[in-house]
Amino acid sequence: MADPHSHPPAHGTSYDVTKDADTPGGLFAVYLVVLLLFATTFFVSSSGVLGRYALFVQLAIATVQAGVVAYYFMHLRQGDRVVTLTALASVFWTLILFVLFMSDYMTRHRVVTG
Amino acid sequence: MTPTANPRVQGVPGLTPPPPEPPPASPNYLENGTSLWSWLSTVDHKRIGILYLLTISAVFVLGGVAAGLVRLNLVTYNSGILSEDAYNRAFTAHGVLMLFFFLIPAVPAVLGNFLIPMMIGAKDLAFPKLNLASWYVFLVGLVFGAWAILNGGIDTGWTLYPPYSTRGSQSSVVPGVVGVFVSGFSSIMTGLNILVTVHKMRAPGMTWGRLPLFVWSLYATSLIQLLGTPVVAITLILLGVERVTGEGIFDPAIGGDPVLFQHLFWFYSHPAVYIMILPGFGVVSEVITCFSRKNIFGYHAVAWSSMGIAVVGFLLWAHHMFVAGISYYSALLFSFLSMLVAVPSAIKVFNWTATLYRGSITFQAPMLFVIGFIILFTVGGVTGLFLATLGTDIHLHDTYFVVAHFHFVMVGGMVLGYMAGLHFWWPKMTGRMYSDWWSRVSAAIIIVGFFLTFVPQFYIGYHGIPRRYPNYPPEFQIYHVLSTAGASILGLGYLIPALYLPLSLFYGEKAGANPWSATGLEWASPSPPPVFNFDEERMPVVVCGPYEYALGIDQLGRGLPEPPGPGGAEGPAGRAGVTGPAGPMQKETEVVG
Amino acid sequence: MSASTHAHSPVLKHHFNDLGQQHASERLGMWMFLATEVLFFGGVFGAYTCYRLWYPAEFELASSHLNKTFAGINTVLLITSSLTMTLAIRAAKLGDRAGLYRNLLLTFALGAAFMVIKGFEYAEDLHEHIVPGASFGGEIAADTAKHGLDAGKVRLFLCFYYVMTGIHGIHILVGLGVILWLVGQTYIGAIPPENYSTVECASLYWHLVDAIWLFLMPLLYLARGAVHYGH
Amino acid sequence: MNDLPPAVPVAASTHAVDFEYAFWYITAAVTVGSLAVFGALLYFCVAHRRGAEGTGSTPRILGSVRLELAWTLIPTVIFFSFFAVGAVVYSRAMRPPEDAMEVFVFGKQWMWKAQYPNGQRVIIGGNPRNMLPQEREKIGKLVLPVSTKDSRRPVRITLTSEDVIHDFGIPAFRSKMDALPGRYTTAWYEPTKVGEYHIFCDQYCGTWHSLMVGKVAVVPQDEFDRWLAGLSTAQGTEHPVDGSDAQEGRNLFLKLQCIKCHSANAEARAPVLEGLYGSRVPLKGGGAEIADEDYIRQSILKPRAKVVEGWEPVMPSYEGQLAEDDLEKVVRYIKSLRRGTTPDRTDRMPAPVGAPAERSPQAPPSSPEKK
Repeated sequence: MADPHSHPPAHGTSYDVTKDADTPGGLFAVYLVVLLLFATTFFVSSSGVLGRYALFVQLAIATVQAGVVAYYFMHLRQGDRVVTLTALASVFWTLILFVLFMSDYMTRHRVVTG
Repeated sequence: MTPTANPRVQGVPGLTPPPPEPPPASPNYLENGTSLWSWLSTVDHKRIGILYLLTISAVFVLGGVAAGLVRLNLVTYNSGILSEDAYNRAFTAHGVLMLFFFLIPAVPAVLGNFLIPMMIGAKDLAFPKLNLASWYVFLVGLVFGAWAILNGGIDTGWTLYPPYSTRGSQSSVVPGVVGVFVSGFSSIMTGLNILVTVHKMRAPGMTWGRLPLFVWSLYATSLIQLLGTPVVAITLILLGVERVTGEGIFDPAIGGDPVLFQHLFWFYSHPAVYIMILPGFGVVSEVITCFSRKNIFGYHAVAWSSMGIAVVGFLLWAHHMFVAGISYYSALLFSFLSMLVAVPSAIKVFNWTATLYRGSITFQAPMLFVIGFIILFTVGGVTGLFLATLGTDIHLHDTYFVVAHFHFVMVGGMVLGYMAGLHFWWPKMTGRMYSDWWSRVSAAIIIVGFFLTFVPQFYIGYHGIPRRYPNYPPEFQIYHVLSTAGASILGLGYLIPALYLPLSLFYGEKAGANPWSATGLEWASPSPPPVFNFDEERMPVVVCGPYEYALGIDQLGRGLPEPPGPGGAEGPAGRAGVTGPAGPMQKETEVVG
Repeated sequence: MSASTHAHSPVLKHHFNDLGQQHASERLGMWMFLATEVLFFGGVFGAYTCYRLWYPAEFELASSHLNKTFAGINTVLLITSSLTMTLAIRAAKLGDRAGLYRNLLLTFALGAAFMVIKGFEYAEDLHEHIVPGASFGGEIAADTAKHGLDAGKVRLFLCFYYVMTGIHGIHILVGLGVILWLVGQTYIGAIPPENYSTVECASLYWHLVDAIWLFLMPLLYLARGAVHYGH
Repeated sequence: MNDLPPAVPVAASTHAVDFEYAFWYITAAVTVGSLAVFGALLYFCVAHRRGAEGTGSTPRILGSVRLELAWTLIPTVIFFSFFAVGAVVYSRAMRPPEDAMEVFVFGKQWMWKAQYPNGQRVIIGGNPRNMLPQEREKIGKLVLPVSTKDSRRPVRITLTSEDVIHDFGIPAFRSKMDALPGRYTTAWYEPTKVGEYHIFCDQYCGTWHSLMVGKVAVVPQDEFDRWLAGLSTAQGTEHPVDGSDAQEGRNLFLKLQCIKCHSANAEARAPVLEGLYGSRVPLKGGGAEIADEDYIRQSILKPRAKVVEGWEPVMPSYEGQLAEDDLEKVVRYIKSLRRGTTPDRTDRMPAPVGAPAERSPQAPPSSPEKK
C-alpha cells in the first residue's frame, strides 16, 4: 500500500513526466502482436481446425490480447501497486461471478435421486 | 508540564495540555457563500454531504409514509383499507425508496462525504467535481423514481423479478428501473471517490494501521459499491430491454432463464446489504470507544473483518434463491459460503462488547443508539443464520421471518447506526448541540418501538405467513395489529429528532471543536470546519493510532479536553486521570485473555 | 514546502499537495472506473456464457449469419486506434502539440469509421431479418428450420448480439466525444506536458473499449465451432 | 379478534419434523450465544458506567490474540454445524423416493391447478375473480393420502407455471418450491397428520398474489381412493399438452409405429430413446458420437449409416416419408424424452434443451405410456 510519505516529490526535475514516455518502435511492436493474434483468432474460426475447442482458444487469445493492451498501452507496467491491484481485483471479481454462477448452470441437469 | 514520551506511541513529541479552542475559522464552510447557487455549485465535500443529508431525509419521509400505508392496511386481514393493487405499489415504493435512495447513500454519501477527508487529514475528496456530479446524478435517479411513483407506482416489489416485471406488470416499471440504474452511478462515483481519497490523500503519518475504523468500513463499503453496482446496472439494462421490446435474455418463451436475472440481481443486491450495514459498523467503532474512553479491542480484527465481509459478501448471493430452482449442488455450496460471512460479523460484536470492559461509560444519545445497534444487529444477524441454513430456509424463505430478519439488520442495525453517527457528528457538522434529554428519549422510543414492530413478524414468519400478502389468515390478525402499533411508536421515535435537530440550529448551545473529547482528526478542526478542513499553514501530522482514550491523547498527540458526562472537572471522577497530563501517559498496555 | 514550486501551476488542483499525487489519484480513479466497466460487461458475458453452453448449436448457427468481414475490418480499426491513442500520450508527455493533434484526430477518425461500418452492418442485419422478435425471418430462419434448430434460441443469441454491440457502440460514442473534447483542450493549450494525465485517462478508457471488442469479436462473430451452419 | 393459532405450527409431514429439529437446534445455539453477549454488554454498561468506580481512568487494552482466535474459531465451528444440519434436512427434502405418487401442480395468475396420475384434474385454489364461471364452481382441494407407519404414501409434486414465477408453499409440511415458466421443479411430502392446511403462493406474482392460496386436505387412504374415483377425468384430457410440437411429435411417433421397436419391453428391436439427446452413443464398428439434433435427424433419414452398438440395422429409412416440419416434431419429441417417463426427465432441473411444451397453454405433459 502506498505510504503517504512515498509520493514522489513534485518539485524540480525529480518528477519528470517525459522520462517514462513510450518509444514509438515499442508501441508498433505491440500493435503488430495484437494484430497477429487477431489474425490467428480469425484463422482458427474460419478453418475450423480446432473444432469444439475453438472457443476456448479464441478466448485465451483475446485474454492475451487484452493483457498486452493493458500492460503496454495502458501503462500497467508503469503503474503503482494499487493500480495493478485494481486491475487484478476487477478480473478476480469477474471470476467470482463466472465461477459461482456456473456452479448452478453446470450442475442443474444433474438429477438428484433418493 | 512534564512531557513524558510514551514509547508505545510512536513519535509523540511530548504531551501538551488540552489544546485551546482553535480560532474561529474564517470563513467556516457554512458561511462561505449563503446563496442557493453557492450550495448548488459547491464542490466542498462537506456541503455535498449536507445536500445528501437533506435529500435522503426527504426520501426517508416518503419511504416511511409508504411503510405506514403498508402497516395500516395490514391491521385488517382482508386488505380492508387499501386495494391489493395499492398495497403492492406501496410496499414496492417503500422498498425501492428505502433501499436504493436511502440506505445505500445514507452513511457513505452523508457522513462518509463529510468525514472521510477530515478523518484522514485531507482538504477534500480526490475528485470534488465528481462528488458534486454524484449528487446531481442521484437527483436525476430520484426524479425518475418519483416519476414512476407519480405515474401510478410500480407493483413488482423492489426485486423486479421477471417475467412478472417484463410481461405481467401493468405499472411504471421502466421509469423505476431507469431511476435505480441512474442512482447506481451516483453510488459508484461516491465509492470511487472515497477509495482514491483513502489511498492517495492521507495526511503524513496516517498509515493504514492508524486509520479510524470508520474509514476502514467506508473503504470496504466503497469496494462493494465499485465492484457490485455495475453488475446490477447491466442487469437492469437487460431487464429494461426485455420490457420494452417484449423479447430478451430472461424470456422463457425463447429459452431464456428467469433465474438468471435473480443470479445477476443478487450478485449485487446481496453485497448491497453490506453497503448498507458496513458503514454502521464504522460508526459503532467510533462511538463506542469515545463513550467508554477505551481503545478499541482488537483494532486489526475489526478492520480486517470489514474487508472480509466486503470480499466474502460476494460469494453467497444465491442463498436468496434456495427454492428458486437452482441446482442442488449449487445450493449446498452457497449455504456453506453463507456461513462464512457470519463469522466476521460475530467477531465485530465480540470486540465491541470487549471494548466496554473496564471502560468509563456514559450514555449520551450516540451511545444509546449504538447499544441499540449491537443488540438489534445481533438478533438480525443470528436470525440470518436460519435463512443461510438450507433446511430451515425452505420453510422460512419469503415469509415474514425474512422481513423481520432484514429489518432488524437494516433498520435496527443500519438506521440506528446512521442515527448514532448523525448525533455524534452533528455538533461538528453544524456547530450546535442538540437537546441531550430529547435525544435520549428518542433513542429509547425508537428501540422499544422497533422491538414491538418486528418481533411479532418473526413469529408469524415461523408460522409460514408469506410476505407481500395484504390478505392473510384471520387468526394472525392480532400479531399484525401489534406490529402496526409498534410501527406507530417507531414513527413517533423518528419524529422527535426531526424536531429537535433542526431546532438545535437556532436554539442549540454552541459546540466546541471537540465536544465529546474524541480522538479523530476531524475534532482537531473547529466546529463547523473551515472550507479546507484544516488550517492551511499547519496541515495535520498524525503521530498515533485512532483510539488512545486511555492515554488521553488525540491522533495529533495532543491531550484531550474533559469529556462530557457525570462528574465533570469538579466531580469525583473528574481530573483523576480520564484525560490530561496527570499520569495516563505512563499507562502500561494491559494484557487480558 | 517543496510543492510550492508548483503551487502556481494552473494544472495543480487546490486540494492536492503536488502533481505526483494528483496524477496518481487521477490514474487510480480511472482504473477503478475501468474495474466497474469490466464488471458491467462481465455480467452480460456471464449470461452469454451460460446460454452458449446450453444452446451451442443455435448460437453457432446464428453467429454464422453475422457479417464477419465488417467485424474483422472493425477490429483492425479499433486496434489501430489504440495505437494512435497511445502515441497521443507520448506526444502529450513530450509537449509535441502537432503530434498530439495528429494522433487524437487519427484516433477519432478510426473510431468514427468503426461506427459508420457498424451502422452499415446493422442496416444489413435489419434488411436480412437478422433481428429478434416478430421481424425475425428470412434466410436465418430458413437455415434454422433446415437444421432442425429452435428459432427461439437463435433469437436469444440475437438479443445478446444487439445488447452487447449496442452497449459497446454507446461506449465508442462516448469515447469519441471525449476525444473531441481533448482536441478542443489541446487547441486552447490546456494540455501542457504536466497535464498529460488527462490524455492518459481518456486513453485508458479507449483501450478498455477496444479490449472489450476483442472479446466480443470471437464470442459473437466467430462462434462457429465443430458444426458448420449457414452459407 | 379471531382465535389464535397454535403456539407451534402443526407439523404434518416427515419433513416438517426434520425442520423443527433443525430450527430448534439453531434457535437454542444462537439464543445461548446472543444472551451471553447481551449479558456481558449489560454487565459492562452497569459496572463500568462513569462514576461507578472511583476514577474515570481507563486501562489501555488493545486486544488479545487468544480471545480473537477463540471467538473466531468457535462460532465458525458452530455455524458449520448449522450448515451440516441444514444440508441433511435439505437433501431429504430434495430427494423424492422412487415410489412417490406424482401429482402435477401448475400455477398461473392467480390460481393453482393439480393433476393426478390418471389425468384427474382439480383446481386447488386461487382468486375466484380470475377464473371462468365453471371453474369457480369447482374450487376443490389438493387431497393427499396420509402416511402411516405401515404404509408410506409419499407424494411428489412436479411444478410448473404458465406465466410468471410462483411458489408452492405448504407451511404445515415446511415445504416450498418455486414454480417457473418453461421449467419443472419438484417438491415432495409424506403427510403424516390428517387435516386441512394452507397452501400459499410464496413468490410475489402480481396483483392478487395474496389470493393465490388454497387448501391441502390430508385424508386416510380409503377416503383418498374414493375421492379420486369420484373425480371426473373429463375435467382434464389425458394429453394436456395438445398443440405443442413435441406432443404432435409424440402422436407421429405412435402413428408411424416407431414405438413398436423403440420400446422398453423385451421384444424391443431398437434402443430406448429416453435420455438419448446429448448422450454419447457408441457406434457399431467402433467410435462414438454425441447424439445431437443432427444425429437424431440423420438417424431417422439414414438409419443404417450409424447403428448403435449392440443392435441390428433393421430400421427403414424415413427419407421422403416425412415432411420437414413433421420430422422436426419427431426430433423435438425424442429430444424431450428422458429417463423414466417423459415428464420426469426434468425432475427438479430444467430441461434446458427441448422440454416439450414450454409455456404450454394448458398443463405440463402427462406420461407417454410405453405400451
